[in-house]
Amino acid sequence: MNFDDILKEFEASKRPGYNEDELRAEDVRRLLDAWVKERTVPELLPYEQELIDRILIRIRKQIELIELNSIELQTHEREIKLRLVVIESELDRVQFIIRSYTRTRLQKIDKYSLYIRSSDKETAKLSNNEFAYMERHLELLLELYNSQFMKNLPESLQAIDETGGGVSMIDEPDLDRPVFVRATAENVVEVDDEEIELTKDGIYVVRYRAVKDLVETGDVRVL
Amino acid sequence: MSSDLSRYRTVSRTQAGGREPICGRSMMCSGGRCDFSSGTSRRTGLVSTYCLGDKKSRGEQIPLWLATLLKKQEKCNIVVPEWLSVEYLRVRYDEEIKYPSKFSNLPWHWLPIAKKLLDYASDDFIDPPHEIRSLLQDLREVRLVKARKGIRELNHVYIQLDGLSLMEINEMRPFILEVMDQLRKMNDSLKVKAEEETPRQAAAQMDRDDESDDDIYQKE
Amino acid sequence: MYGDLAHKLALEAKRTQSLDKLPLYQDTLVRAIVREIRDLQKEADVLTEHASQDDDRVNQAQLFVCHLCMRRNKRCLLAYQRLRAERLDELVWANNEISKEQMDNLSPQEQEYLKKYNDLVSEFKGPLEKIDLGGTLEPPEDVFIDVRVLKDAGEIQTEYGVFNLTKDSQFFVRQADVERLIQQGYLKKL
Amino acid sequence: MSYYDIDDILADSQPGSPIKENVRLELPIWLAEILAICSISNSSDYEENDQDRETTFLKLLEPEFFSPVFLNFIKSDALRLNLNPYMFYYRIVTKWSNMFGDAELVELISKALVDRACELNDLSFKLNDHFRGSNLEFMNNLDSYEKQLFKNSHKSYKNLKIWWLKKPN
Repeated sequence: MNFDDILKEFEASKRPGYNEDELRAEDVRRLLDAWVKERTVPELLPYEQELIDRILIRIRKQIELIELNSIELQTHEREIKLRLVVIESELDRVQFIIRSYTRTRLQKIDKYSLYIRSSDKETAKLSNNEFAYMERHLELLLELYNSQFMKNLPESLQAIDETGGGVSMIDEPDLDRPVFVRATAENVVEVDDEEIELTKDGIYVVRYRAVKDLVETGDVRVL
Repeated sequence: MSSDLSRYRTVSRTQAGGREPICGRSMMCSGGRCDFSSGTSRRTGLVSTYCLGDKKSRGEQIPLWLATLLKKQEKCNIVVPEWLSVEYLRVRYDEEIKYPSKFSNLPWHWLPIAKKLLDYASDDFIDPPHEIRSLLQDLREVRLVKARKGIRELNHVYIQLDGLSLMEINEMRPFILEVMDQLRKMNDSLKVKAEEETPRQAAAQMDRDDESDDDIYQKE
Repeated sequence: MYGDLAHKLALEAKRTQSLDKLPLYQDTLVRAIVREIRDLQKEADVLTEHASQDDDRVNQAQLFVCHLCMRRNKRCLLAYQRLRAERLDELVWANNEISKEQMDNLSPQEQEYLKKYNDLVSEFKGPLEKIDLGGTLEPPEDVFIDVRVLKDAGEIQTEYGVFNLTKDSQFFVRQADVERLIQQGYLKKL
Repeated sequence: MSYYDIDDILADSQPGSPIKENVRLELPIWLAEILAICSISNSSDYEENDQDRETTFLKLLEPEFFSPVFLNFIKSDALRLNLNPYMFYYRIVTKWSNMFGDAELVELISKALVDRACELNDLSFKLNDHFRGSNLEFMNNLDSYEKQLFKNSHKSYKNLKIWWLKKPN
């Protein structure tokens, strides 16, 4: 099998039309977007289930394709490898983004688990896999605390989710943390009784809470 | 070593060092135009799809990462964007000097695009690459001075930094966010006082110690 | 004074933050703090019993201080243990072999936790195996690189075939496949 | 602010200076804080406007670093202020203000913070100048937040410089 054969076979395997191509490119753009947002905002955002599922299927296909073709490649000629190099490079990038996206979410889930599980709205942001992870991780932590010292404390001190009398034991995302944003439309937001006029393409540093809704509608993009 | 792909990967990729530091963010996609000098690369099925030119010298828009990859393999020439010319950059530099409190209008990703193209496609530049490089350096410096002057204006409400590009934002990001966060924390502490629960409620809460009920995580 | 031991534990936690390896688990200190809390609780119980007159402000103040000290101690214990648990989590994600020296610094309970968290992470990775979640969090560089062999390393098998790594030969290989060999000095990136 | 935040726990250990039944005592903030803002439960008998009655467990004295002398010094030369001994100065300001809502203090310290942060930014930009001469003195006068800020800012500038100058492989 030579390089041209691989190409032909490969092209034949995917020709459902332009729309499908557009969709794929659009999906990768959306993934980048979700990734940047998740890394930038203080709170956990809803898991992009369908998007990630679609991309995972494509990744699996690509990996199969590489496996299938690379077995034939015993020579070190670069010409032959080029296409696979391109495919692998892109794969590497997309895998990195999903990895970083997922790990960023896990960090937030670990930090805010008690807060997340206290509200249906927050819990709904998790994938099934993430939810199972959160519950089990919390269980393991409690087991550790208990076996290490907690079981020997007076009963009244054994809770780990008290919110009154001093610093709350439940960590919540700090929505007042500042973020960098770019406005894509004109809007007015209010911070501490001060009105801020957002002009199109203006770049601002402002507390997340003030622009949270606009980030959702897309009038403001976090950077 | 195992031939099982997924397992092999997990083992072999656990340790990776010496990557390009991109200040926490990386630029993952940005268009560059690309001419193919050889017909070997064609339509490539990727996780997303890019159509690579079949014919010689046909221009195609492809992402920068792909363009530099092909360029490294000597499979294409890159059409360097217009703004990467001595003339354009000189005008911008003059503007930076003329308006000390405004950033001139440069592409959102001007630094990494310029860097990638100078690194991997310097032979595709029309103007001498070293001249472009030094102009870029001048621009970068004059803008950095402005940005650093701007931080005098930091306060707890907001600041506006129109015209700053993403990489320049990344460079200042940790500093600006941390200072603003501290400022707003101090300022917000005034609000806490204003709306605080009355001291007696707090005291009452302390005394309720013994009845921490409805608590799923209380262990036997 | 009450709270001094807990302060010591907090300082130990602070020190831990700046160390690469987890230092020895402070078993004695943790136990002493637990004991202090129980003593405080006894004191509080006695004070509650004797709080017959409503207006006994001294009694009230003492009771209050007892509760505050207990809470403070608890916070320090939890913060210390949580910090260590987070570091254990990182060890699991780093997916490197954990040295015996490091293992010896953990309490038996922590070793148990480490094992179970490791299982949990494997479970979580399952559905996302194609992503290699334990992989690097640095943005990708070149996937393929040119390498020169510095010392004989025998045969390696990759998806791109078998490479016979004899001294001074050159290969165009996937970086991830040879990362270890580069670190070990067998190969040099060109 | 997080329950598990080690720095916050340590900041709470800094001494405050309360008086109790007219006796001066040094207590850590975590203890003094609540005692100072919590009233004693039977104090409800007192009239609301009966300001003279002592209704909290203790009263906090203004710590030395909020004294008029200290604040005047901040006003005149924030850059020469030595915050190093206070470890968590800005956190403590925040805690103090949480209790007593001192707007004037917050404004003054905010201004000082910006002045100092700008100086610190300059030094973090110049890659090798910060441990020389008067810079050294300034660097030694930072509190723990400022030190971290310097490190992060320095790292960011440095990373970008290295990236820009890095030769392609």
